[in-house]
Amino acid sequence: MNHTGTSLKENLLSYFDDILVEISDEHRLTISCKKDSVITILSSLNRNGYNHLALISCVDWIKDNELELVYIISAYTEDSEKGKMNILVKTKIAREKPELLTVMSIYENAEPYERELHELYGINFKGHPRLIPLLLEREYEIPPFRKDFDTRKYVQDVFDKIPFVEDKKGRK
Amino acid sequence: MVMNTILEIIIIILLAAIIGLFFLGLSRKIMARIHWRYGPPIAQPVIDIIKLFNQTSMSHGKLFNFGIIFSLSGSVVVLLFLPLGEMCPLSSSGGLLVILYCMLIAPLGLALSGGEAANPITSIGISRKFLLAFGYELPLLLILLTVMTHFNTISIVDIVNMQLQTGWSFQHLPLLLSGIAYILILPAILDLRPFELIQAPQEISSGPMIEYGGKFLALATIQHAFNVFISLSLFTNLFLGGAENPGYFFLKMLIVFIILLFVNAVTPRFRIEQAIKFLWRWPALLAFAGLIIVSVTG
Amino acid sequence: MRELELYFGPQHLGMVGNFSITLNVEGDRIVKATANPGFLHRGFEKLMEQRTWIQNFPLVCRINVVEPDHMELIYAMAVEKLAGIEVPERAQFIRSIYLELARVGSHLFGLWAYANMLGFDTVANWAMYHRDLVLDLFEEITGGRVYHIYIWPGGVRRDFPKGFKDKIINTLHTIGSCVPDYDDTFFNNRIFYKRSKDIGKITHEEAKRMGAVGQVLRATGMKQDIRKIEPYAAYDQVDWEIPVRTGGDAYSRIWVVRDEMIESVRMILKLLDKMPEGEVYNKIPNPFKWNIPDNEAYVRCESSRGELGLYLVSNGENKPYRAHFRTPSYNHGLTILEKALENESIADVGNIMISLYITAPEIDR
Amino acid sequence: MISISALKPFKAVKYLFIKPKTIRYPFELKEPSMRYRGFHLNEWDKCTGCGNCADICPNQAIQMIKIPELESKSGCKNERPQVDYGRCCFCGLCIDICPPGSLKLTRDYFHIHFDPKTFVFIPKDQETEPEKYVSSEKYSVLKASLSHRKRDYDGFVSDLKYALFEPKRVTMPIIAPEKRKLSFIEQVIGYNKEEARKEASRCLECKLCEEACPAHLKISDYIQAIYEDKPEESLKKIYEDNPIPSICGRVCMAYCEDACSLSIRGEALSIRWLKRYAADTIQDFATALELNPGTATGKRVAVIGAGPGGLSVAYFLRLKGHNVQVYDALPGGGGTMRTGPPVYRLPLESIDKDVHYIRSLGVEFIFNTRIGKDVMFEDLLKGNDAVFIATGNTKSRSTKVNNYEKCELALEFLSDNKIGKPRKVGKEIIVIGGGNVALDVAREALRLQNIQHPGENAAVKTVSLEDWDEMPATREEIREGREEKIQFNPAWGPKEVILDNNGNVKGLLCKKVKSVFNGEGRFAPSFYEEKEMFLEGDMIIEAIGQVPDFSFIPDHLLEELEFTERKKVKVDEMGMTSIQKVFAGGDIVNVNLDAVTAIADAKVASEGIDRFLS
Amino acid sequence: MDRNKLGKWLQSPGKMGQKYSLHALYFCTGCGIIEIPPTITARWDAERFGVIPVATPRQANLFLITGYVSVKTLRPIIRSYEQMPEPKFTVGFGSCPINGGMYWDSYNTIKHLDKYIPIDGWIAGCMPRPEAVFVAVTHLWTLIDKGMADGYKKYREDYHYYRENQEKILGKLEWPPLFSSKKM
Repeated sequence: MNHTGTSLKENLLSYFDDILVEISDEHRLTISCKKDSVITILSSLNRNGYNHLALISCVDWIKDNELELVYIISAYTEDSEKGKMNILVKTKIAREKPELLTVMSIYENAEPYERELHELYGINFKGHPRLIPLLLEREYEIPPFRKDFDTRKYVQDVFDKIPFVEDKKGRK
Repeated sequence: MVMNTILEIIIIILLAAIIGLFFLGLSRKIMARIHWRYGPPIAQPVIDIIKLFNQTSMSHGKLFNFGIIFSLSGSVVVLLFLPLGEMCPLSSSGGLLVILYCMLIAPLGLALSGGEAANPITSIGISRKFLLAFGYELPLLLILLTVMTHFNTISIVDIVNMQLQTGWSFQHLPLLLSGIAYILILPAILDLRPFELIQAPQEISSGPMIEYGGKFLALATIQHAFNVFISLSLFTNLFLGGAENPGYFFLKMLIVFIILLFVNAVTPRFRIEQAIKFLWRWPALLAFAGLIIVSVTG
Repeated sequence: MRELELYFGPQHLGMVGNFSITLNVEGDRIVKATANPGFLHRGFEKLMEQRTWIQNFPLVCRINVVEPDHMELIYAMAVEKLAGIEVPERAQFIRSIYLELARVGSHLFGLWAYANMLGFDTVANWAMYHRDLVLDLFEEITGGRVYHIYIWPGGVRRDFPKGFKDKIINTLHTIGSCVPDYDDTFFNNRIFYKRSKDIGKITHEEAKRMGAVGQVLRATGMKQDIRKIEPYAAYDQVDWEIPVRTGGDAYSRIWVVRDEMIESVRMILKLLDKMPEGEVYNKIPNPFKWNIPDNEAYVRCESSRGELGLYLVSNGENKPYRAHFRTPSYNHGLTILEKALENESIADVGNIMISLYITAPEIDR
Repeated sequence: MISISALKPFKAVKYLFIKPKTIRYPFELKEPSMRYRGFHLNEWDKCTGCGNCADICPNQAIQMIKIPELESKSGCKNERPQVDYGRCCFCGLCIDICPPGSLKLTRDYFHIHFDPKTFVFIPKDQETEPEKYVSSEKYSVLKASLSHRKRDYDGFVSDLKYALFEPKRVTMPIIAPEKRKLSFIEQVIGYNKEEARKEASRCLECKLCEEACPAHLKISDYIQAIYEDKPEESLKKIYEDNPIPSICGRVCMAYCEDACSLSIRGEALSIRWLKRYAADTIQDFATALELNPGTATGKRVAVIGAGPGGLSVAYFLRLKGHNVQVYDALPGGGGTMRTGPPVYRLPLESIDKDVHYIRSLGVEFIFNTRIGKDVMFEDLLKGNDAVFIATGNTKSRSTKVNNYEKCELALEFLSDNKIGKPRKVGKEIIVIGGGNVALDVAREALRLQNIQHPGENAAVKTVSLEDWDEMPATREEIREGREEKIQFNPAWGPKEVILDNNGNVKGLLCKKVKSVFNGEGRFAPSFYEEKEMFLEGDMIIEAIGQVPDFSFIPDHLLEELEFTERKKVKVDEMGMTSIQKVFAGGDIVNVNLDAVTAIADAKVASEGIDRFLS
Repeated sequence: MDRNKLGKWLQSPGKMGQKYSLHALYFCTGCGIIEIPPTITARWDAERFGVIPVATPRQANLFLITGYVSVKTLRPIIRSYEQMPEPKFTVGFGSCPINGGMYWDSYNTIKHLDKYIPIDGWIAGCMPRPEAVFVAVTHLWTLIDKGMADGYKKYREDYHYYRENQEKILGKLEWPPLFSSKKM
């Protein structure tokens, strides 16, 4: 196992006690934490030089009734060992009225990601300056990326119901 | 006599339209060749115009219609003051000053009609057009002043005639400077790159033309063709000695135009403030130098 | 002066991709720019959850039409990682060559877009012509002009046809012989220089803060390239350089693109020399019975626009449970663009946007 | 490199004088590449209608459409793919999954039309639709569309090396011929778990096999269960239609494998061996299957013959709650399976395993009891609510050539070797016949030779009317026989058995076969009488076919029994013969003469009996 | 190609003008857009046939819908289509606007474009090659000659049906109806 990863793991574990750190092969470090400690962990990582937020993703674990947020962090560095590290910070929140603090204060480029997740998963990011629609125009009852949104059924109900103009003419 | 003049007027308008459209077609062809392609047939602008006249066109109000007519008639008037070989229907009256004055009508008309369309992009286009006109009018004025001072006349017919005796104006240093200055501002007048700022499809979606369609666009195209003809023939008349016959005259215009196309092919667009900076620096400086030399030696 | 609201796009000749920016302008100056994406949103990641692992292959490449190849690669890499599939050595070389060709094609497309934006039709035409030659090569290998669907887990879909090496070299020489023309006419053109210098300037610090990658980052002086950091395919088998500039403006970015293109061509020639013989494809499991064990993976590669990542989760079924693409244009087009446009002139909107190398489908997905 | 200049750009003007590089399309054509992924083409003769293309299409662009003109037969459905170019993305997944390789992409790609309905079409090939495919001289790009395409214009075609399926089967471990011919050890070792799962993973789930199987087993389901490592699940699926998996897993004729879409360009899925794997891995059927006899109905059914048909009927009826008695003359179950297939193919333990399970369900087996001798048929008829006859073909046929009485008969030979006392065999044995029974006899004789005359020169020769490609035995059997060095003499017919002075067999005189079948495809061999061949041998075994034995049925009832043209017992759709409450199945009814068809008959008959009884 | 036949020009200048001066408006609606630049630039050069891209719908008479149309794009498409002067022709590129294509189950793309605006021709392919675009242009010429490229007439005639469909997807449209409805 690589040195950067293990030392980072020790470092993290010495500061935070309610987190779970795993190092998988090929320089992927997974941190599972409570939703309240996300901000502190991220800012600590940022201070440690992991200053590139690559992605904020979300997984809908519908069976557990939870949404899992995944922050993927790496470093802007020319040091090859450190550059290889990708840190996945994970936290789970309830599916009903999901709320979380924005991380824009730490990573400025989180803005569009959080907007997107707000739109596609219905997560409310507290402190985000503009949670306005990003990609979609129509409004959906269930945010479309949640697992209980059935796109095939939606297509049948909406787009397939619209008649062809010729058919309509023929009918009238 | 009157009949004769009317005939001349008709001929010269037709000729200007044909030559102007030919130049537009030619420009597309030559540009295409430099792009490594074949390009459209030379008559493509004519085809376009035929099509445009067969389209429905959307008017945005009376001023919109009037503007384009106004602009077109402005160009027609200028045409009549320009000698084409021996022909010049209104040779007796006016002269360079009238031309200079009338040349302003065309952009004004477009501005009028564009303003009526009430599209924000049109207004950007028009403001660019005026700024650019502002940019090239100053050197143009200086150039014309130089020419007028040098030949001591404001009649363009006289200038052509004098050149026939003394040789092309290009042979005289002050006029050479003004000629170069004129060439430098010609792309701006003709809306060619690097001064193709008014239409700039990639920047402001055709600018003032954005709301033009159908016959309005056709008229605008014809106006543009007149514009090409006017600017080139003015240059030929002032600096290349005009010509006794239209054929020779046309050849001179062609050469100048092709040179302009080369510039058009190898340059990107300026930004508007860069364009004005350029116009007020080099052409204006040259023209001013020419004017000073003329006034000192003159 | 009156503040005007102006819509740039989606229908716009200077717009590459279906993208829209709302500009608040005062005269010619932009006060505030708001990117408005979503015109190409298809819900890709949702669609991927509905399709089996193999059925996703034709889908993923369509995320970014300008360079579908890196999308193929990253999905294949993620699936290989999750399912533990090995890739033969020759396939790794073929992948690298193919990806570098894709980079050349994509950069030529970018050059077209940039030249076209500046009204530089001549260079735009040339670049597009040369890109077409690259597409011909792709057609020869994969059977498709734009969507190749070539990189599969376990290798590539077909081997190179006979005599293909010479064809690649010929095409690259044809393009290479025109590099002086490009340089003279475009890159060293005085007006072009004036037009792009100090436009859309981003400092190194800003770039890092706003998640810049790829050319945008490299134009600010940082040597960062996933191909070097985490080498995949056969990038660790040959020597190559990361081109870097320090200006941080549109001019530097377009020069980085140019240098990268030339570096890619050099790399292809080196890779062709070293390419081993052998198999190119390890059979993947029967697509109808292909379940991938419960796992997750985050893989990255360097697309021609910067760091491309894929977060892929499997829950042991025959379909991905969640896929999320980290596309380089996302931050470039939403965060950086809005910042870079502030206080610029309207005439430079397209200029800046294209120099940031944004493609809309990548943002919308 | 950077050297900014205002004049250098003018160099570009030189291209004004250089010929443009444009392709003047459509006046100047450009051929797409050899691998281009254009429009579909489907070779109708090769296409099996398996529907894999429709299953793999990510866009549901392909639908399988029933073509009434086509005949649906084993291994070929009468369905063909229909492609919707309003959906297709030309990815070519359908090409790479197509098992017969009939689906191709051509280099055509023009279809421009104002009617979106024309974008849906059924791809055919130039043989089926010659008018739509024109030669390259007549082809015009401007007319090009789905109905004006170029001939011989294949683009992206299937390549086995890169196909999405695995054409090669997992090699079944088999004992080497040199070793196996020395004893009666079971030659096929059987898959272990990994091998079985790997083999099961090759299944494309097209279900052509299920249609080809006479008993319509749910093959793709039980193979899926094996793939998922749930052999119990798999066995349950098998037992829905087939109660003798241990037997069928070894000696089934495997019509399913002939129909398997993988078999067209590769090797068929080993469906039989996978069934065997399922049956063999599970030691205790009763706990795995959790089957119980149905609620008792109080009806009694007698089954004559404990072969595959009899066993199956007994099983199915027992599940429906009837009381079943099975009578058989042999000391154990299995019928022909018990006496026929040699031990190296079907050991007795496997038969007993299946029979034992059926017995555990409550079926009563009465062995060593011959109907007509120990129990009278009429008594059975009186004492039961229904009688099922599945006695099978128990008498061997003979060639009736000169001195035929000196020859041995196949069934007796096999039966004695398997459940009685092994025969003494000669050093040179001639087997007449080209069917599976003949090969069983030959290979068994070879083993006996190796046991009885170890180390000596011994040979087994076969003589068959049919030539190599017509021989009714399975390819596998022939291959294995040849591996064991059995000498084949195809296309020879027996003329006379030659005896030596002591009246012992000296050899067989053969004549060359002209043709086996007549113009109508009926069996009617003709010979070149003058072309003769003499085969030496000290033992001749005739294995040319078997006939049923109805001697147990009293004459007055036998007269009532109707037969078909091919001398089979005629049954109705319920499996009932012309005699009231007498049902029949198995070899006496069908022409296939194999276990799985007997099971199919039994299934029909059991449904029929059940309906008849209620 | 009958561009050089003077007789035809005199006979029906309108039709001939339409045919040989197709000014294309294209939206970057989908993937198909990637083949437009090659089509109009040096390799294939659509300008030989008078096909050039224009920047604004007012100047265009050929509308190229280059691929799938998302709900958000549909609005500007309708807007642009309505702004184009008549006669106008629309060509749909590739599978997606015909029957959904790749995105047949996406919640954000409309599947059948001809439910919302009339289409005069479809090009098969995903996406169509530049060659196919040229052949499509020649087909369009024939259609114009025969007077069959009459989508714009259909739109005029059945405007309220189209408008109804449009409003079902987009909600109330913010611009007034283009034509007053005749037979509602």
